[in-house]
Amino acid sequence: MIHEQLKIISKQLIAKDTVEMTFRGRMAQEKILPGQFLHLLVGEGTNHMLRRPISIAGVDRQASTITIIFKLLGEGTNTLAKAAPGDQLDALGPCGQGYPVDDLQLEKALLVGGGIGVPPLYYLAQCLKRKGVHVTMVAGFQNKAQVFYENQFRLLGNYYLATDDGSAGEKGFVTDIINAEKLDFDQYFTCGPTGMLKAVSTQLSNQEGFISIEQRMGCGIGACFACVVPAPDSANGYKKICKDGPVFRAKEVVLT
Amino acid sequence: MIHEQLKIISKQLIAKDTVEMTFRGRMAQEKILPGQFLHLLVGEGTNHMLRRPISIAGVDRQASTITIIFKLLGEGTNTLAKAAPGDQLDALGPCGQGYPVDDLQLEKALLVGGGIGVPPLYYLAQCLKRKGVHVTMVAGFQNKAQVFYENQFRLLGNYYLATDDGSAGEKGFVTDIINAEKLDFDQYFTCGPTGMLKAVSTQLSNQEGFISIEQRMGCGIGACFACVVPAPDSANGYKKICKDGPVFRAKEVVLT
Amino acid sequence: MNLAVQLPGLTMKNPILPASGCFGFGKEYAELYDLNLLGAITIKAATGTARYGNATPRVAETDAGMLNAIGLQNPGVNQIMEQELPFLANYDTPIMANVAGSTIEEYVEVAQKISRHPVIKAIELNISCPNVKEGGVQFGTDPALAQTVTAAVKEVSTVPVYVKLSPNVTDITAIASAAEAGGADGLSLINTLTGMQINLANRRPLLANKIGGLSGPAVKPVAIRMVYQVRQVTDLPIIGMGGVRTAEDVLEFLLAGASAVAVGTANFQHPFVCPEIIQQLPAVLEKYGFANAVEAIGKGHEHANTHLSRT
Amino acid sequence: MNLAVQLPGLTMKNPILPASGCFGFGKEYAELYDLNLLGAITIKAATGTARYGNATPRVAETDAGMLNAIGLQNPGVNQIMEQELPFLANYDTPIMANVAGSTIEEYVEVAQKISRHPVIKAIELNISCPNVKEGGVQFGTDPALAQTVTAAVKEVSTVPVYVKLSPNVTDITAIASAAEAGGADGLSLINTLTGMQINLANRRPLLANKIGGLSGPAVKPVAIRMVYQVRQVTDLPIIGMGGVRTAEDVLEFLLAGASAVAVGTANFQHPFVCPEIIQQLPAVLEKYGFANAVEAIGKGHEHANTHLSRT
Ligand SMILES: Cc1cc2nc3c(=O)[nH]c(=O)nc-3n(C[C@H](O)[C@H](O)[C@H](O)COP(=O)(O)OP(=O)(O)OC[C@H]3O[C@@H](n4cnc5c(N)ncnc54)[C@H](O)[C@@H]3O)c2cc1C
Ligand SMILES: Cc1cc2nc3c(=O)[nH]c(=O)nc-3n(C[C@H](O)[C@H](O)[C@H](O)COP(=O)(O)OP(=O)(O)OC[C@H]3O[C@@H](n4cnc5c(N)ncnc54)[C@H](O)[C@@H]3O)c2cc1C
Ligand SMILES: Cc1cc2nc3c(=O)[nH]c(=O)nc-3n(C[C@H](O)[C@H](O)[C@H](O)COP(=O)(O)O)c2cc1C
Ligand SMILES: Cc1cc2nc3c(=O)[nH]c(=O)nc-3n(C[C@H](O)[C@H](O)[C@H](O)COP(=O)(O)O)c2cc1C
Ligand code: FES
Ligand code: FES
Repeated sequence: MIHEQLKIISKQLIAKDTVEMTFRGRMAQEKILPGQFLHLLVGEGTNHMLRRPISIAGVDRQASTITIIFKLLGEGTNTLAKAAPGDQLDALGPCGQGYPVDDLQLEKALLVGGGIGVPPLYYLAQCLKRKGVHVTMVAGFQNKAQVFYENQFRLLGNYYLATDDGSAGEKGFVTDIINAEKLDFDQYFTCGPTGMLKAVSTQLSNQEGFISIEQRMGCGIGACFACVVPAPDSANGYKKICKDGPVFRAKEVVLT
Repeated sequence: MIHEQLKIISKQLIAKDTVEMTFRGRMAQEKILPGQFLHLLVGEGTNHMLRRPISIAGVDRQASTITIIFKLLGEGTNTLAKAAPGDQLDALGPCGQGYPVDDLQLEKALLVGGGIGVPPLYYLAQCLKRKGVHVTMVAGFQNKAQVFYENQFRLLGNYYLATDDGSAGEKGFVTDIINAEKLDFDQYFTCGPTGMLKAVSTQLSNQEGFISIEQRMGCGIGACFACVVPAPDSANGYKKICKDGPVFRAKEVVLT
Repeated sequence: MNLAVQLPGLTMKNPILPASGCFGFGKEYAELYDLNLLGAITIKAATGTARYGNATPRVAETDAGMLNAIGLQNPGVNQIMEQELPFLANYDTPIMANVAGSTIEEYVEVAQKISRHPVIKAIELNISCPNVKEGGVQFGTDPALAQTVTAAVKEVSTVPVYVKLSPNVTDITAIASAAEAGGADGLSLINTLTGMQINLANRRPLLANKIGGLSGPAVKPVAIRMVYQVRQVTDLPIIGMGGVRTAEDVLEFLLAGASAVAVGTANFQHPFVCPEIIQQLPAVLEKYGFANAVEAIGKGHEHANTHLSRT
Repeated sequence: MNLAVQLPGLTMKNPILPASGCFGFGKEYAELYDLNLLGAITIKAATGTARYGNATPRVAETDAGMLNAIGLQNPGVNQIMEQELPFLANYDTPIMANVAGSTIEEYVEVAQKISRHPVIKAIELNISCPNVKEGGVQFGTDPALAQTVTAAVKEVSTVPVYVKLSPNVTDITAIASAAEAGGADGLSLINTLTGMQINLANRRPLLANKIGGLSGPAVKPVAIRMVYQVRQVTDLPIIGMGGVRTAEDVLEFLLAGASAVAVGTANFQHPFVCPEIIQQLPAVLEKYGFANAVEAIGKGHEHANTHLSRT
């Protein structure tokens, strides 16, 4: 993990309230696993005492760029979105533990993402594909206006889309698609709202899988104990999401 | 007094840490007396809960512009200075009571300004000159680097300059110049740090004069009682600087 | 959307009122907008005789807040009644008089007089001003005294009495309960937290009074906590305040248990903040699922256990 | 410039130390910079046995501050001594152990054990954690209890004891004096102010624990006021904290009477804030006319009357 002023080189709205931002910086030369995140300083002065964690959605080592995708939710993300190409953002990263792509032994991967849980899975899909793994992506969004990266995912493997209101893809949840399509895979990888993570990991409880969890963070580096999650089989009984996660083996932690 | 988003049309550094900023807005069409001030919102969000009072240093009704000059002192003025032409500043103004130019009966005026007390006197000098009054300006600054508007004042009348270190004009204080030059005038008008106001009004205690006072302000409109100054002969025993001032007859208030 | 709320003495078109000391006696803001837009108005503290208040500087800016040490400057109750209140009779917005004093007798005198003025619809008993040596803060930190002064004022007041609580106490609920025992018709909280800023250049406290009262968004979490805690120990209506500057902040106070919400410091940053909040409140209430203002009051407690950590 | 300050047990190269709970046991920040740069380090609270702490969410952002309700999560004193302290032995920076408990016995047990570890140079007795039902906050709000627990810990500790005071009290000087009477070697203030944030969307307090501790720049004026007041009633050295994020803030605390200054929340905003402050401190001290750090301590009192308004 390093601390760097990342220079914004592009910014665009890719779906309703959804911003894709690309930075240039030497951080792109670090070893970065999908699922790892940036911990971003917001604004100036004392308005925002806490950084914002945003997953890394893409890395281009050659161009030395890192891409993130974030949803405009509150004051922090709205302030981030005001920064323009040429501006610098103060970032800590890559933070936490990502999906252990190098160590994985598998042929077919199922990726299940909901909303702002989709971005890290795009970088994961790229890494898996590079490894020769066959990727199936199931993406869930609230509605059509929220959908992003459909084409990008389709280039990497199978792609299924669900929206809550049926305005794009199937009407329903990602779990409905997994059910209906009887998807075949060795391991699954999921990221999204806690409700979805619970549903997916329950549905797939017989399979090996990884989940990525969100929690409100203080330090983002493991020092403040803000972001713990119960991990009954671990030495201490808990894991820190910012440092030991956000990616965990599905059975390692207890979603609350 | 009105509330307006004033559009910045120019900004320049005119001396060390001293910014001249010109706005366009309909406020310029209001009746504005020299000595009145703008109460300016600083920054966004909750970083600055208090506005900053800055004197009006010039008005051009035809061009519909208002000019201010301010010194970079702390966070507020530094944030103000970051705004660029095209940006808008949230202003209340014109606030308070200025020098009663219209009602004055005089032929020769002595203006005595120190540091950031100089700007309102420039607008005053213009108004007086327009009225046919002969203007003598005595300006005091810390040192040469701080001096501004020397040429502008010279175009309006006599001009004397003092600096604390003698790096421009005479070495010493404005009171030394008043002493040495035996300046002849009907009324005096002074604005600057409290120490200077005290020295000048003591030195000229036999003459009629007006002073303009600074004080830390809350509301800037007379509602919060933050900015009172004792005025023993008044009905309540005090005046509010933001509303009854900042300009007072020299003998009306007690400088503390 | 119906924003009206009804509190003892105060029939309010909407739950928004300026906080005492931040709005003078209304005249200055009346030049900016129509005071009839407001739900109510709290006027500056009145004492028995005129007070000059503290030396200047009296205010300082802090991160997301400010300090003030005005020191209860006011022209005294008689002059307020003669010179300031007649102007407010031009509006149909209910006026709440903030009453301060150094002794029980002074509180009683002021309350007795001012409550009889026809524009005054309620009294806010200020037992919490931190900025004067004898300004009543001891009444706000000692439950027994709080009860005594409340009872004494209740006895003479012809209008409902809201007791304004100081946050500078170990247990806010004890003072709230004492005020209730004294017969308060409502509670008003919070007044300012005591704080200080030191001027690095001259090495002394920046305020002439040294200590001042901290207000503004910085204190909002403390205010929300206290309104929430007080809501759990009494059914008295609460006027909540501390750091409000948006319609969202107002909703947060309503959820915490306030029936009306006062706006202080934010008036200085944005002089039109009260009418702007009133304008935005319907959309915010609707966004979060409320059909009117009354519905939101106390709704932050429905998921709560009754047991709270003692703090 | 000489930044060194000398406090009981703590020989500090400079007056800056991270505040307890904001720096873990040092390991994470050690990956970012050399801990030898720091004047001292306060480690996370230790209790008798491991505690899991509160449910999540445990933090929330507020204007110029944050709320936390970690709830004293820690692996227990034995494991801290075995697993965490050896790493800190690699540095020549003095370590202060923050000691918490639910009972006097627990405080005594933890202090007795941890004070005997060679890296521990002082104890910070945490009688002020607002975030646990039985976390010792009653010891921090009742002067008699404060004195008792201080005396009990002093009896067993082999290193100097700093008592960490809660700001959630009516009279901070009473608790400070009680700690002094109990034999404290120094005082540490302030801990967090209790506060709450309500989540508008789900209508419940955002923190799982409902109430949390407010920290960050928002509380600095309260902290400065308390350090200043406590400085006037005792000669014990004070470790000041609350909202520090710049070298100017550090000077403000020194002027108020602190001999060393702790930095908490600001570490989250700027992980390098401590070494950056240390780097900037000489220029700031010089700008305001000081030749070293010690000279500035308490200098905000020289112009002050001795009489302060009671608050
Ligand atoms: C490991 C991790 C990876 C993430 N990756 C992404 C991503 O790739 N794209 C994306 O859009 N969002 C992502 N999020 C969520 C993102 O951090 C929040 O949406 C964002 O912090 C909201 O900030 P705000 O100021 O706009 O909202 P506000 O609600 O105003 O924020 C207030 C506070 O709550 C915190 N907060 C609010 N929502 C969340 C949340 N869901 N998770 C953690 N903290 C929260 C904020 O950080 C801030 O401290 C991620 C979260 C985590 C923990
Ligand atoms: C009526 C009036 C007219 C003024 N006209 C001018 C002018 O034309 N040009 C100019 O450069 N300055 C002028 N000032 C002073 C100017 O307001 C301050 O320099 C400015 O507010 C400093 O803000 P800051 O945030 O940079 O400094 P900081 O010291 O960080 O400000 C902190 C707080 O103190 C207040 N403050 C600090 N110094 C002063 C001061 N001298 N007077 C009032 N409040 C102060 C600020 O408004 C703010 O609330 C005037 C002041 C008054 C009262
Ligand atoms: C300048 C100023 C003057 C105040 N004067 C009074 C007063 O006279 N009586 C009173 O009860 N409260 C007074 N207060 C406290 C406010 O009414 C309010 O309780 C407090 O400021 C918190 O609200 P806020 O954060 O919205 O300002 C004053 C506050 C300020 C900032
Ligand atoms: C996340 C967090 C955890 C904390 N944990 C502790 C703790 O374990 N023990 C303690 O005495 N204080 C604890 N504190 C309080 C800090 O040490 C400090 O007193 C307070 O935060 C004020 O300083 P600041 O404004 O610089 O953060 C904690 C504060 C925060 C923000
Ligand atoms: S955010 Fe601080 S430990 Fe995870
Ligand atoms: S600043 Fe409020 S009365 Fe003058």
